[in-house]
Amino acid sequence: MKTEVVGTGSRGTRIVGSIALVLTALLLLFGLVLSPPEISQGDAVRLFYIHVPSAVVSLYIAFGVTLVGSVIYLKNGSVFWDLIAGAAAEVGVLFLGFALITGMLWGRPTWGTYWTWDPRITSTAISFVLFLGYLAVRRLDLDPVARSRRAAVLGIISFFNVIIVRFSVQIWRSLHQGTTLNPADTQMDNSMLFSFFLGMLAMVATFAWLLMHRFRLAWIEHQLEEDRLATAIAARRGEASTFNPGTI
Amino acid sequence: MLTDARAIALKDLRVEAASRVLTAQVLPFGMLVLILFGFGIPPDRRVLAAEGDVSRSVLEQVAPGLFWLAVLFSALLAVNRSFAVESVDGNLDALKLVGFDPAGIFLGKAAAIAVQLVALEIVVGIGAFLVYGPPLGDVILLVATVAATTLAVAFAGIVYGALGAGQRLRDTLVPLLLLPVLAPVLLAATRATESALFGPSSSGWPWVGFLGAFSLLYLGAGIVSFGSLLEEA
Amino acid sequence: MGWQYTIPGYLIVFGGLAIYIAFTLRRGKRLAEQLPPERRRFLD
Amino acid sequence: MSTGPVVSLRGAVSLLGRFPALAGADLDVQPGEVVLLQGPNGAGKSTLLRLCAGLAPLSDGSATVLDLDLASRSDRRRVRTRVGLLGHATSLYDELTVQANVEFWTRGLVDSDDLDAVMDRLGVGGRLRDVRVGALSAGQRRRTSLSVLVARRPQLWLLDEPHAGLDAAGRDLIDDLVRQAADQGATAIVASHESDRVEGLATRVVNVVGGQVFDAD
Repeated sequence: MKTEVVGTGSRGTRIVGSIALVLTALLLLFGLVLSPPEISQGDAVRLFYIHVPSAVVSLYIAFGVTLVGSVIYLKNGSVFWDLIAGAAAEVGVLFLGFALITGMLWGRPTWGTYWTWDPRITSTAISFVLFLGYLAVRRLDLDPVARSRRAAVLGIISFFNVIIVRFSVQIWRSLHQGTTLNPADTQMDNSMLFSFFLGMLAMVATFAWLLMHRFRLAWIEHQLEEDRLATAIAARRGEASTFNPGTI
Repeated sequence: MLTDARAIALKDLRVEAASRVLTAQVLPFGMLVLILFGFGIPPDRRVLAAEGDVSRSVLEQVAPGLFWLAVLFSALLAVNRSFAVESVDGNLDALKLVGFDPAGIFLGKAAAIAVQLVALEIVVGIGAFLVYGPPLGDVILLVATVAATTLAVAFAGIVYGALGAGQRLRDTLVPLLLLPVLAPVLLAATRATESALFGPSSSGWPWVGFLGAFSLLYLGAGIVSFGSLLEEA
Repeated sequence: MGWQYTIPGYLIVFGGLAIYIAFTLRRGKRLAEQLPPERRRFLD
Repeated sequence: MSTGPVVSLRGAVSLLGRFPALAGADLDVQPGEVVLLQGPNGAGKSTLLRLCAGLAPLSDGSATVLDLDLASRSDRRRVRTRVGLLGHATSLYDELTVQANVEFWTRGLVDSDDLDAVMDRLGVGGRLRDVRVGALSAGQRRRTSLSVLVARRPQLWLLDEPHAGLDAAGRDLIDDLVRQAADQGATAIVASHESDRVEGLATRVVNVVGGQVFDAD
């Protein structure tokens, strides 16, 4: 098959990318134009169509991929899965950032404040920092194998930390009665549900597309690092040719 | 494994006893944090307690949270110290060379940290009672909370301390990694302590259970992963 | 009601995505040029 | 016991961070040999010793030590307990006494009479036992560290500049210890700038340059 390769793109990414683009256009059309405002939240409900999907994609899909990649890497040392885990975490952190911002923007008109101690928002914020830490460990200046192994251990623990944080905050807030408007109570008609559904699909497709590109970027970086290493080894070996035993 | 753990724990405690970093630096730090909270939160302002008919000073009401925050920050210092001791003179390598079981190293270091934390909690706790003046309700619940939280902080702290071991960035990396992990612990410990002080006890015990489960989880994680973490340190 | 929060929200998300995409693609392109074509093969 | 080489490196690469400290080293060491590593600073001698101790990573190539494969995690762990490495660091706790340090590092695996004899021989017995390591001189620290190594009776001695920081008596002592260990069937690799001194001791001299090993002529 003839596949023109430019940068990190390929036929595969272009197909996924086109799907993501079409879905996103549809989301904008339905989410911002064709669906009506909600009775109590007004037009702020439209934030929902991107807020919930980006949180779900990040917490469950992206960090789930990081978990799986880390486990496989620890099992068989495959660079592929190590890079997948790292790429998914980075895109996941980006999406989680979006979820945080849209959540706060949604809270202002609905709850009257940017920040409430809502279990979802609170645990999302902490998970965000958890995975920032994971990304920091991936950038440590260690020998590559050591770094990847540490990152893999951390990737696995971090996934469970997200669950623990979520769980603890959930019980905490459920003890306090009257946590204002529950997002699940939102009154949605069919066009709103459809917009929400579109938001899910668009975010999943965008995530898949970004994951492919981000992984390939990491793969190229890995290849270049190997080249650099080969050069460094050659240079190191070259030191021997200028060596004169008399100078010790 | 347990023999190794014992040797490591005793060694760590003897090093601490000799260097007095805990008593000379970490404890005063914890007390200082307690006092400083009084500067940040107006000590004279009073609030109506959740029970309704009592009013307390704000500081008294939030004393459990402040106490655990002070302990948490001090624990960061202790964790850092636990691994600094091993990095000064290449001792981390030597621990591997003489064949200590990684799980034993984990347990020993965690035990040593736990002992230091208990000492810290007793002193800072007495300080908190004196400075913030909350009532003492259910002592058994309070002791159980302290015990479960200590284990949770010790196990998680040592796992994350090892992640940063031998790194130039350790001092900043470990707090960044550890604090969000310990956020649920802080939450649970604070709620349980609130129940122990102001009542009712029944709402505190589930949080103690949560802390216990958290400790067990990190105990398992540490035993399983410590080999990998130390291996290429 | 609520547009003043909805619009910035959408702008931040899709603007942020665009910036991240642009950054990733450009970096990918630049680095890929340093690799011979036969080693640019991925697992698809 | 196998009679194969104690150390066998083939194209061994070892990375320090991203730097190839060893860049394709080949080396065979037979049982009972005392090999002297010569070479300029930064040539990779220390990394070579750390690789043989199972501490520095084997990033490429192959390496076996005492018939154990350094590429395997479990084998590497076994190698570590069978070799004795005296590196630049002395790996002692300043806050603990000499006696407490030596006991901790020998893990109660050494008979206490043996241990006493070794410590006396290395000059850290007697009243020095109860002195905190932080109060020792550099030479005394090294002697303490060395007594741990000697007491553990390693099959392979890896000594990195063992004479540094020692007085004349200490240097002679090191030579005696290595000679005695070799007589008892142990093998030793010694990195040293004091080639005159070690050449008398060594059965073979190799040059380490640019992360590789060359036979000295």
